[in-house]
Amino acid sequence: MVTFLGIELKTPLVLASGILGNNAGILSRVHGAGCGLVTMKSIGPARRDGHNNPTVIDLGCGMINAVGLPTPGYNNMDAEWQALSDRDFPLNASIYGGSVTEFVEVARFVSDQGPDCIEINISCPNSDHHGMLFGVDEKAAHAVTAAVKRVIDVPLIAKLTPAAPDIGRIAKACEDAGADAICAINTAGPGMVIDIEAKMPVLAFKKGGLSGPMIKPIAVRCVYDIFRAVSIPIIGLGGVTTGEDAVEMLMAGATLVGMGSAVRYRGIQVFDMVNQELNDWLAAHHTTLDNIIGAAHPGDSGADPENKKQAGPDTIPAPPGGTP
Amino acid sequence: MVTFLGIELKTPLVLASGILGNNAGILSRVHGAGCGLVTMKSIGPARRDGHNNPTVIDLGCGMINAVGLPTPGYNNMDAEWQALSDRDFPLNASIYGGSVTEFVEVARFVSDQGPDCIEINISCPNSDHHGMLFGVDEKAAHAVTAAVKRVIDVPLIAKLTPAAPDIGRIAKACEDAGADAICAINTAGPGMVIDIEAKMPVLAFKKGGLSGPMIKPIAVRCVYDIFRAVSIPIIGLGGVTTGEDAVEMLMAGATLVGMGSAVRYRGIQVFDMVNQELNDWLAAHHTTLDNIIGAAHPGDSGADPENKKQAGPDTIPAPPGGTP
Amino acid sequence: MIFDQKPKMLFVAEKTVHNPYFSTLFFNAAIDFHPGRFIMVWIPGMDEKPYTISFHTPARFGITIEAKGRFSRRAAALSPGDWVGIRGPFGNGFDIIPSPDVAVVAGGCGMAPLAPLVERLDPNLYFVHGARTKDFILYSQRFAVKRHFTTDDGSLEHRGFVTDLLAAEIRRRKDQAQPQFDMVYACGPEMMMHAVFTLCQAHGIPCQVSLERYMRCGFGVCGACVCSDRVVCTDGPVFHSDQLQKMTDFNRTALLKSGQPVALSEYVSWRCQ
Amino acid sequence: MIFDQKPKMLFVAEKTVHNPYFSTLFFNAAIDFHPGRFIMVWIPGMDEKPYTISFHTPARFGITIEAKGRFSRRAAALSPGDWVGIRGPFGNGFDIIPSPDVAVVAGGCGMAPLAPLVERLDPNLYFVHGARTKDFILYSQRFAVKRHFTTDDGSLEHRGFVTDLLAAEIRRRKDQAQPQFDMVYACGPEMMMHAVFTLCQAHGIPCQVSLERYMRCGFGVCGACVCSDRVVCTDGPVFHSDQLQKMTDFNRTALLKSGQPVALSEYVSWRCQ
Ligand SMILES: Cc1cc2nc3c(=O)[nH]c(=O)nc-3n(C[C@H](O)[C@H](O)[C@H](O)COP(=O)(O)OP(=O)(O)OC[C@H]3O[C@@H](n4cnc5c(N)ncnc54)[C@H](O)[C@@H]3O)c2cc1C
Ligand SMILES: Cc1cc2nc3c(=O)[nH]c(=O)nc-3n(C[C@H](O)[C@H](O)[C@H](O)COP(=O)(O)OP(=O)(O)OC[C@H]3O[C@@H](n4cnc5c(N)ncnc54)[C@H](O)[C@@H]3O)c2cc1C
Ligand SMILES: Cc1cc2nc3c(=O)[nH]c(=O)nc-3n(C[C@H](O)[C@H](O)[C@H](O)COP(=O)(O)O)c2cc1C
Ligand SMILES: Cc1cc2nc3c(=O)[nH]c(=O)nc-3n(C[C@H](O)[C@H](O)[C@H](O)COP(=O)(O)O)c2cc1C
Ligand code: FES
Ligand code: FES
Repeated sequence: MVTFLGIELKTPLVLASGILGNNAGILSRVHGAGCGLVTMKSIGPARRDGHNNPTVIDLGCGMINAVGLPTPGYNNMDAEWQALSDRDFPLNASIYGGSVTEFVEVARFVSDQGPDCIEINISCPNSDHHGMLFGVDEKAAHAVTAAVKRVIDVPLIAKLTPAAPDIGRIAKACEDAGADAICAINTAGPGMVIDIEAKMPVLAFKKGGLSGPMIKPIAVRCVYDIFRAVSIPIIGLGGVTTGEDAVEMLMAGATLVGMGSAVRYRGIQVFDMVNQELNDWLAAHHTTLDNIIGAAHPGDSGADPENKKQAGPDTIPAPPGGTP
Repeated sequence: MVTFLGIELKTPLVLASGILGNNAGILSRVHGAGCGLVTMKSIGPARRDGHNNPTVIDLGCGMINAVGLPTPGYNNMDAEWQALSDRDFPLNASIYGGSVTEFVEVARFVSDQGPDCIEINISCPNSDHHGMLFGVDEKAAHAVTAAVKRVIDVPLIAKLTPAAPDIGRIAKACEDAGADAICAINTAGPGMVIDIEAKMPVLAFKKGGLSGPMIKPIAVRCVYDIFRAVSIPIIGLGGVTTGEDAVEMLMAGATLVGMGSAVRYRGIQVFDMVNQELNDWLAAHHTTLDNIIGAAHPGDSGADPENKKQAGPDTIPAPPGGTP
Repeated sequence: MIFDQKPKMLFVAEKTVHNPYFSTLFFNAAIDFHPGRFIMVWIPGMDEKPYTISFHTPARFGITIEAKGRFSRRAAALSPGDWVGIRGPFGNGFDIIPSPDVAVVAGGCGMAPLAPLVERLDPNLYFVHGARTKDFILYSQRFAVKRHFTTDDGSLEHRGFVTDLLAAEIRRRKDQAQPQFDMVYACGPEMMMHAVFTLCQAHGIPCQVSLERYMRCGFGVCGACVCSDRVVCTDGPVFHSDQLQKMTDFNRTALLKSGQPVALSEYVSWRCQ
Repeated sequence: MIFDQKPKMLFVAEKTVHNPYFSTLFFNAAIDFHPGRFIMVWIPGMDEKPYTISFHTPARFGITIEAKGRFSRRAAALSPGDWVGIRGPFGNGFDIIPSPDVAVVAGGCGMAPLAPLVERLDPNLYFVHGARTKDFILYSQRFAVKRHFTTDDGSLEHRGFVTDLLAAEIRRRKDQAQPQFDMVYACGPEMMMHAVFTLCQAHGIPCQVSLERYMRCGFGVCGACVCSDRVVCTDGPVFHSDQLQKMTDFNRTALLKSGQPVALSEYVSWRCQ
């Protein structure tokens, strides 16, 4: 059991938004497979089909996608909200908008549906600011966070993009605006894959975000930077597929660990597997989850170390004899 | 034979800066192994040791490095300049500085040593602007390019970082400031790899740039964006290891193709190998190098299509029967 | 060998035009085949859609396309020498039961995944194929085994539904104390598959059906294809009756491209009429 | 099994203190060994440096460290149970010539890469080991084969240089019309290796020596370790005389950490005196 923003989670693992989370049935199944907090596919202000295929392509050490934020629109999913109202699992509702007004409109409605928390996906283009992503600009990130915070009754998680020139400052802006937690990272890049026989980008949208193992170093760096900038908890996400990856994220400063693309590589049961691997690692190292959060930071790290559970330099004993 | 900025190159392949290029002997050997244009390790204003080890770590689908721009300093390498003056291969001298003044100082001296071209590595922190990279800011990129252009006698290549929010605009700023070509990309990220037993980032500098196969989608996207923004030629670089990767870069808009990390995966002979694979591909497709440059762009692409050799929609016949 | 990563461009090696509605495209490449698995077919510049592998030999495979919408009309109009991108195969495929007491029930171009299955089943199987008219019959020369036809207009054999024949055969076996079916395999319009499922459930016979949903990734990540708590591209497309029983979305709900859940009737008949 | 990607943390399983200058650390892990190959040893928070594998069995290997500088003193002071990060192995290693007519010439802790080589060579080899004094002799109990010693101060056997003995033995073979050496292997200070090389060249005998340069990546990318047109970490560290002949930097030039080329004398004696 882990407590996160007052929510009781059975494991410290989170389902990333946009992965499977398209209906109550699959969200429940992912929870049943060992995921503490499941996140819905990002919900937008109005029905949107997203891009034509190809939209998601595996590249071996990760994947590239340009799904294009398809959404029924928040007010077009009554049956789904109905089904979710009976749920027996913690739910994170991811939302997006093209402007602060749209974010507020969606957030207000979604908050009334009773999710356990709301995640704002501020990695989408901001129509108020010439299409720049909300998440690369401190002022825009602050504005949208503050505005959403004002209209919702549940904890607020700000999901950041690694495209930010200084992700720590964006996180701080969100914290200052009232965010209760940070989720990092959204996809990296963007990238492009050209098929040389077709002489064409493979994705219909041409460019797409990168996810999976190949972005893990970027995600770890972002979480590390954010941990030093804020004192709210972090959902560390990006390229995690194993218990050891989860430990790495936790040591970088994450409180919870998210997974998305990992479902491709190890199936839905990846949550149970990673949870088991994580627990085995903790047991073998005679330590606890709380003790390793932020353990890779030298000395006094985060902005407000009092608020964080961080391993002292000696709390992790040498690893057991298994490895050598 | 390829002509690039008036320089005759025996192949369209380029050695990336910072890979091996530490002395005349190895530069000559890399040229002998099939590399058309060899680039020196970036030369800075004053002797600098760079970071302690670990500085370069392989991650399987790429590598992470924080070498820390070690350099003897431009005025501390007389024997090297002497050895290079007798060379029988085209030489690209990469330089860096922490301010426009430093760039100019290094460029002026290096230009006198007679390289065939000079590449400015504007992916380093800009001390005039609070450590922001030169390459993420249009004004800074323009300023340094224009200043260097004024003091050198050889063609100028601006090497860009994928960290730029809009790399096409940076490229355009460099072109406007007089750059004769663009080289893209420098390392992506930055990333971080934490060793969970040591509870510490593996790199002594903690964060490092990503290179090799895992950044190829980012590099291809950058080259694609730059091709649409400028009409000067592009050295496409980042994750290329095979002839097919080279074709992909060319189709994205590169005129020459660079390789760095590939040396790790296929040895120095990777240049001969990729050149052979590229030629085989072109022959099998009854086409030429010139014909495939920018071929992945729909219709009229680059800013000034007249200046570019670009495949018309019909110039590439269907691939040969080999594949299916 | 083609893989489930980025598409591999293959040219159409051969094409069979079965009738104005159905065509089969053949590709010369090895693929890791099992009856019921599917591939994603990319027409560059247009779109990418899932198609069942309907023919397979070690160095060649084929897909059978019903020309009905924008994409499938274009795909069916491809000629030998034209290029498409293929990735796959994806999905689980059918569980093959080595028994003479199995039935195969095909509706329209639901025949596509079932045809290579039939070729691997016991030749004494019971095989029904329903179609709108005799002009919609697929693979008329393909099978060595006996096939019973039903048509909507009676233009070939029985006029009516495939389930009419299946129900009759189940009853006959019961009445004559012959061994009952060990498995019924069905593919066709979801309403038809549901009717088969209901019939089988009533008689305690297990069945397997192949579902269809809008797909993006094909490998269980994007969630476009979910049906209740099942992921059609990786848990399916073939589902056993014990799973179908728990899938309340079966024959009821499907997600549009936007992710919006709608009644199956609104989701329309994608592939089969 | 350890790999040449990111470091793998291993604890020191056992430690042998040979004398105040030399210690060997043992690790219980499998490694893809060939005499002359090396690993990168990371002391977290400090630095990472290359060390030759000086002991090897299927499930264990060891490195022998001469405590001389900041890093090597700290490494040599590690105790069983302490952790270091290891990646590798890197480099080519020695070509093993199965002949009794080979010589091995070790200077100081240049013995480290040569010791496992000696164990794989013909026991009738000719083996010289030079050291400052008898206290600097490494592995006094290790070898079944005869070893000739030279010391700077005459505290053990011959007073003088290893090349004195090697030259005498080459001459003796010539004079007595015995088979000449098919190969001479040497490791030690670069000046010593150069003397061996020059001697061998004069007699038309091939030799192999193991070079040292400042290293970063260990896998042929960063260029820190270049010596003329050779990449010491991947082309070497072992070089044949026909290559050495063309390497004008051999015994002359090396790059500092900054990349600045300096005279070898300025580059100092890294590993061996
Ligand atoms: C696992 C699997 C295997 C398949 N195998 C085959 C096969 O072997 N042969 C075959 O012919 N087909 C097969 N299909 C169906 C195929 O993928 C296409 O859906 C079919 O060819 C129709 O595509 P289209 O673009 O031509 O039709 P469309 O133009 O897309 O329209 C066809 C019908 O579907 C409706 N429709 C289109 N898009 C949507 C949407 N987003 N939401 C709801 N309804 C929509 C349209 O209204 C129309 O009535 C398979 C599908 C799946 C999932
Ligand atoms: C392939 C290879 C195998 C090796 N195997 C062994 C082995 O088996 N055993 C062993 O003991 N050592 C070995 N070494 C040497 C080892 O890597 C270290 O260099 C050695 O231990 C000294 O390191 P240190 O940090 O203690 O010394 P330092 O403190 O670095 O100094 C040692 C000497 O080197 C000089 N020096 C230090 N840094 C630089 C620099 N950047 N440029 C120029 N000079 C410098 C110093 O001035 C000093 O005189 C090997 C080296 C290589 C390349
Ligand atoms: C197919 C796909 C769709 C995604 N859709 C969303 C989305 O709707 N909202 C969102 O915030 N992130 C979305 N993401 C990003 C993921 O939530 C996650 O941040 C990213 O994939 C990195 O995690 P991973 O490496 O574990 O996949 C999507 C990722 C993928 C691969
Ligand atoms: C070890 C290492 C050192 C590098 N040093 C430099 C450098 O000094 N100057 C520079 O412009 N780029 C440097 N780079 C970046 C490369 O030139 C190149 O842009 C990048 O590695 C992407 O290409 P690749 O994927 O082919 O390696 C370095 C890269 C590596 C891996
Ligand atoms: S198509 Fe993406 S999960 Fe099934
Ligand atoms: S140590 Fe990097 S090339 Fe040799």
